[in-house]
Amino acid sequence: MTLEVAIRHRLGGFALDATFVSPDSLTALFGRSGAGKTSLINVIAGLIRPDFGRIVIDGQVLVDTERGVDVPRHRRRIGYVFQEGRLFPHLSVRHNLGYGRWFTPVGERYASFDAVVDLLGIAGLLDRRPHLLSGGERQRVAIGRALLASPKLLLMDEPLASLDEGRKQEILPYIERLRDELKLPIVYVSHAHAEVTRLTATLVVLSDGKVAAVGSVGEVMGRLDLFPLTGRYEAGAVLEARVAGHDGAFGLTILDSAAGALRVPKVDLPLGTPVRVRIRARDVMLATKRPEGLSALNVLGGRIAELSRAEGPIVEARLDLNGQALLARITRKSVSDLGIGPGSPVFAVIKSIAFDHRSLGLQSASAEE
Amino acid sequence: MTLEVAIRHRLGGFALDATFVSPDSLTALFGRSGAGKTSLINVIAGLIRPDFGRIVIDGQVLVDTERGVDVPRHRRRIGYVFQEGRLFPHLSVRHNLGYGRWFTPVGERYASFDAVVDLLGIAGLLDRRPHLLSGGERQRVAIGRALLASPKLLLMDEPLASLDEGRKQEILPYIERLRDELKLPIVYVSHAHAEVTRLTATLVVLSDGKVAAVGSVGEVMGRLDLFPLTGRYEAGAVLEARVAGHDGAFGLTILDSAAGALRVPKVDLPLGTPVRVRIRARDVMLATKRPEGLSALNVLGGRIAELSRAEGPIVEARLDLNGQALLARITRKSVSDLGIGPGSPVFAVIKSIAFDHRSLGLQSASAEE
Amino acid sequence: AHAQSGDVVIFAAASLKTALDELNEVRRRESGAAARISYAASSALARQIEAGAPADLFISADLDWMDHVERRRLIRPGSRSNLLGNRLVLVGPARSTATVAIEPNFALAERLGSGRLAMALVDAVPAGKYGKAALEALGVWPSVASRLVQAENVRAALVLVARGEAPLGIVYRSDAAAEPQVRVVGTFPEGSHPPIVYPVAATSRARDDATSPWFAYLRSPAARAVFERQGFAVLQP
Amino acid sequence: MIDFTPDELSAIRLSLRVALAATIATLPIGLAVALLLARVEFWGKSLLTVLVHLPLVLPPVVTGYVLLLLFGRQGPIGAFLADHLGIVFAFRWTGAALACAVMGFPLMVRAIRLSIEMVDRRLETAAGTLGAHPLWVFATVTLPLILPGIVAGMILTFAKALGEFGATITFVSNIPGETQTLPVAIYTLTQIPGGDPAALRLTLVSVAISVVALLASELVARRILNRTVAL
Amino acid sequence: MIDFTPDELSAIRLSLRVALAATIATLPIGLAVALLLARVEFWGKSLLTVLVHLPLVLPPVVTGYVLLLLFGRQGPIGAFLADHLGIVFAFRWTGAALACAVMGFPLMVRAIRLSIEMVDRRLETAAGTLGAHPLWVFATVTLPLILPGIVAGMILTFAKALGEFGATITFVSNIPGETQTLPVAIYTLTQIPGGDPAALRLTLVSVAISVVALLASELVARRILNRTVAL
Ligand SMILES: Nc1ncnc2c1ncn2[C@@H]1O[C@H](COP(=O)(O)OP(=O)(O)OP(=O)(O)O)[C@@H](O)[C@H]1O
Ligand SMILES: Nc1ncnc2c1ncn2[C@@H]1O[C@H](COP(=O)(O)OP(=O)(O)OP(=O)(O)O)[C@@H](O)[C@H]1O
Ligand SMILES: [Mg+2]
Ligand SMILES: [Mg+2]
Repeated sequence: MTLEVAIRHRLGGFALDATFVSPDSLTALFGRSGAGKTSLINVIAGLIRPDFGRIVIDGQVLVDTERGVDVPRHRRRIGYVFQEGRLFPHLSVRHNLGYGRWFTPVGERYASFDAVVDLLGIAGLLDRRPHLLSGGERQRVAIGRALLASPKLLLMDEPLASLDEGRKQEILPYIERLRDELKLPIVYVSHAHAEVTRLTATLVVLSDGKVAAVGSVGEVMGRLDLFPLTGRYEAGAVLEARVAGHDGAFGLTILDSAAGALRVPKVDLPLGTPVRVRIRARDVMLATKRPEGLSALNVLGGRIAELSRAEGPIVEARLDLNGQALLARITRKSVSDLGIGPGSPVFAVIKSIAFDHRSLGLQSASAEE
Repeated sequence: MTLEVAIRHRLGGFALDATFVSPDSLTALFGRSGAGKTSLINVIAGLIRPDFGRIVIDGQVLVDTERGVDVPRHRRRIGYVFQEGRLFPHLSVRHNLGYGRWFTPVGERYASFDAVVDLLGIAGLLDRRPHLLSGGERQRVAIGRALLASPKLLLMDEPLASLDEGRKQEILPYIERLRDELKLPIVYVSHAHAEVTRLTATLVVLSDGKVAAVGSVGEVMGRLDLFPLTGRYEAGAVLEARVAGHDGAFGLTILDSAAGALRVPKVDLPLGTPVRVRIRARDVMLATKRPEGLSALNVLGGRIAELSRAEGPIVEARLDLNGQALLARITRKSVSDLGIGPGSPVFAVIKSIAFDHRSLGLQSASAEE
Repeated sequence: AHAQSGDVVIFAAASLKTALDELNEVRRRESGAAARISYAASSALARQIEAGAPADLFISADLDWMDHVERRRLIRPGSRSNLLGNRLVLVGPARSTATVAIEPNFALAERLGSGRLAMALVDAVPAGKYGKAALEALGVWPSVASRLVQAENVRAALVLVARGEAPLGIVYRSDAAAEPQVRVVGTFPEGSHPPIVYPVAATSRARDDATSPWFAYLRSPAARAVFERQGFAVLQP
Repeated sequence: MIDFTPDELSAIRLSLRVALAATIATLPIGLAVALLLARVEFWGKSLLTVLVHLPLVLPPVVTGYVLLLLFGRQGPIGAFLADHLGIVFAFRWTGAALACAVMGFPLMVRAIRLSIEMVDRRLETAAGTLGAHPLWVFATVTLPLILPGIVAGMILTFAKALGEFGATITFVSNIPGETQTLPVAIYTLTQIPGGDPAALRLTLVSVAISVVALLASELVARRILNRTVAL
Repeated sequence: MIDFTPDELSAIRLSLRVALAATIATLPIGLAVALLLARVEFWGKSLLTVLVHLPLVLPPVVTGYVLLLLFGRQGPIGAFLADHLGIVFAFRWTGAALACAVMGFPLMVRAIRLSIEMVDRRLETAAGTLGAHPLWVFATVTLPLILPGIVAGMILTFAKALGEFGATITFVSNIPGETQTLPVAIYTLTQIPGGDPAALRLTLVSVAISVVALLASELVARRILNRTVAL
């Protein structure tokens, strides 16, 4: 499951020049408005033929300008959720949803109409024309239309942008399932840290048409130099862990990591399953001695590896917990009050509550790799 | 500064039946996809004439079906940021932006072209046609167009939905300034808790065309019964406080509240300015004794008023801190480990870092009320 | 169904419609062998014959177009003859009572006043050509040449007079006779213009047995009566 | 009920047949040419544009004459079609239909082209990504979206065919039952003294037919447009 | 360079003037009627639709005859206009322009109406919210968006006017220098044996004019459409 992109293309005054390899099934494109995310997706979809370069998905060459390969878009078997919907105005919602089905060989239809309609909560809209839908309804139908084409490649351009939290939490697991169970290559554009964090294996940060960074969410989001592009708010680190046990009484799951044991709200995975846990810097407190009588369940010992030099009230601390990196964001006053600096032994204090569904990037063992 | 809405309207199978009064300059509409937010805004804008009812803004009657009042939309002086952009395809960005200006009396033009263009970062796009813009660029131009009409009423339907964090953080303060300095009535639709929390004075929750709740963000978001509509993740409480001092050395501001002193990242407000501080339940830890050697700067003493009865691993605790309510979200295991229950004296531990720009609903004294 | 063999097709100038329709109807009743008659401008018909039209008989409104097809050997040699003659008249509105003596240098321009003289196209349509020749011969052409309205055909010229748009018009006697809203105020001397002749001929593709009954019929006394009632003169072959 | 003479009846029937045939026959070609002009850049595009508009620019008599020269029995195309395909236009109702089709062609092409140019092409690319071959995209997206233009083009061509006589009479003459359509019959009636009442009768018939056609087309158009009304 | 006779030159000049006048005069009325038909529901709408299409449905001779009856010196409208406003159509080039305008009217209205119906009305409401009075909305949003339709309507009317002769000659006859437009001159020539070469000359002139007009309109249309190309 790899996506290889190496293209150059000019659009008026804008130059797209992107080269990266994403080894994972899901690749998230991140970047500020106008960075070139949609343009890049359009190239993958075959809407733009790049001036130069190649795109290979899982060994299948979609475009190779040198060898003159250019698979026509209707043969790429993509499900493209456009940034602006693009529902067919002359078709009912039902027929919009069913459009891609016509062109999918019966044996390759993995998406079930009823299941998708149910998932998206659009059963009541099937006989309406798109122009009578609300913004979010339209977006859901657009997602459904792309899914029901049973694509071999899913391109999603801010698919959840105008949906409420509830809807997002219903749809995200489905996308995860496509990724994990069907190993569907997915390219996902989003501005929402929470979504990217949750979904992504590989994050590609675009800036002004160029690739500013490629890597796992943890790596990229944790890079202090990328804050202008990724945003400081959601910075954090990723811990590799394994399911070590379940605490049925309190509904908790215990994870084992190099840094120590973590208690998180229960996840339904068999013992031994590897998981990635993203811990936001803002959710980590530091203590100079092991705190007592505190509701935070997770206390991990280690030392400070690095403190960011900051002018403002806030400082990022990179911790070394038994070789595992963790980011903590604290005030400069706390650094001074606690008298800590690089090398100081500290305890990282993390509430279990911080590990909600948003930060647990769960992956079944088979998807892991 | 009040917005009075009392309307009934049918749209096909959908019935909008909304009655509420918002005493604040900014009213946020919140609700799941298809709840009727856009429809309601359309009624306010004069795009839909309601079957029955009235809409009054600041004493000015826009619609009153009983008295036959229906101010034509071009005389309502609104700036409507549509959910779907609606830029004029035949005009350059510059002329799109300038469109509303033509119709604004010179003396009433408060929005400066250069300032708005700068704010939105669209200076490089002025001579392009809308169809050559990226999704986010289009959205920014749409915001600019609405602002540059120097409206007397701003309607924003998910205006920041497809913008990156950076852009949002640039634009939100401007909207706040319009609200505070010009006392511009604003109706703001958003699915993002962060935005709503930050901006709003009055939150109106719509559900299936009806008003499910009206009140301050703190009240409404804290209501456990509204979790299905508002989402549990962002639940929290609002503290009324006053700027008590500034700690220049560490870049902190000290706020005084009934519950005690709070240290938050510096805010540029004069001493004595009343502010609202929203504290998310998930950012509050509980301790049975005052913690020491911990990076969290804010420790407030009080007692547990109520614990939610929950099946899952998570429990919400309502605290009474000197009469001031605060919500804390902790694991059931912590409740058991700490041996606390209703009436137990506890310390609420809050990182200063938790009070970022998102949770400080700052309001200058004059806007307060 | 297209023209079957045995079914005679006549191409005739449009102005003959009333008379020929009547004759055809009589013939259909009597012998059951009605012709199919296509009425159009002589020019169009001549060109169509040139292009192989399934016409058996051609009755042209002037000699020029008959000459045109004859030169191209499209009519059966010896079948051509002059069938009908007509007269040129000056018409005015029905309510006018005056008559005009049409003679050399007669005061046509004065009679028009500020109005115009309605004629068929003087260069293209036979009635117009004859009219122009007559006016030239009578010496009044220069005084009215700039005062003409040239209609597409005689009927249209007649309508202009009938509607009062033009005070006077030059048309065929056969047309004037059937229009109650106009009155003949004068008749042009026969010598003032080339003889008005409607020639008839069989096309070279026509079969003799199909056309000869029609030649005979067109020359029959019954036909003569019909033609004369319409204001035509029947010419001797 | 008005009593029609057999000739009138045959003219009415013929005119309907000719107008329908002209409209239906023009549609696919008009559609193709409109697509070509709206979507494809090619050498000689201006020439094609001019060619398409010629029947409008030329006096109908000239158009009819050109048709006669080309599609007559002796004409190059007419002879070829007659010899090889057995299709004869000369002095047949098919010729009348051809004349009407040619005269209506610019109207058909323009209307369709106009609506093709207003189609949101992003919908077509969307259909493409969903696996639809360009031909399918055309059939399932473009075609439905340009229906208003197609309806307009058809009604214009039909109306034109109901009124066309200059090219018709010049090309295929005025043979009752074969090429004498309503307008040709009307024209002939205006050529004879006393023909006006009969001409008026037929004119009213013509108008009545067009009323029916127009109302039907309006109904269709309304149904199509219903789907795009928005605030 | 071809040498034209004075008569030919005057026919060319006249035809240009008539076609331009017809096109320009039809535009505002055509626009208004198209708007009415596309946007307003009113009693008698079907009647208006039929009326608009009549010049297409009726043989041109009939249209010309009706014009003569109405706008002739003796006609009710013609007499009124002549007496009260001093506007005379009968036997004037203005009458030729009127005939061409009437004949081109259905084409103009259809083209504009088609594009009005395809306008995204949400853009108009957006302009309304920004303070634009409906008339301004029309001028600044609707009008620019329907420009392709207007251009198409104008070019169709212009082309039609270049070719129209049936209604023209019936209404205002054929007065050299006054009402003898190119098609009338061409028609006249086709009626004379041996007139073909001269007719061909004038036909080519007609075609040349239309080529220039078409190319110009294509340029304009291309500029307009450029702004809506998207992926
Ligand atoms: N004309 C109509 N006929 C039938 N249903 C309609 C019509 N217009 C709107 N609706 C329905 O009314 C509901 C409210 O629509 P509205 O656009 O106000 O939702 P919304 O709250 O803005 O949602 P979103 O967040 O998805 O934009 C939707 O379910 C929509 O399908
Ligand atoms: N044809 C064009 N001519 C000029 N500039 C163009 C053209 N097409 C795109 N651009 C510019 O290229 C840049 C990238 O556009 P793109 O749509 O890929 O951005 P994006 O990353 O998807 O942004 P957003 O998050 O706002 O949707 C934008 O600045 C856009 O204005
Ligand atoms: Mg984009
Ligand atoms: Mg909405």
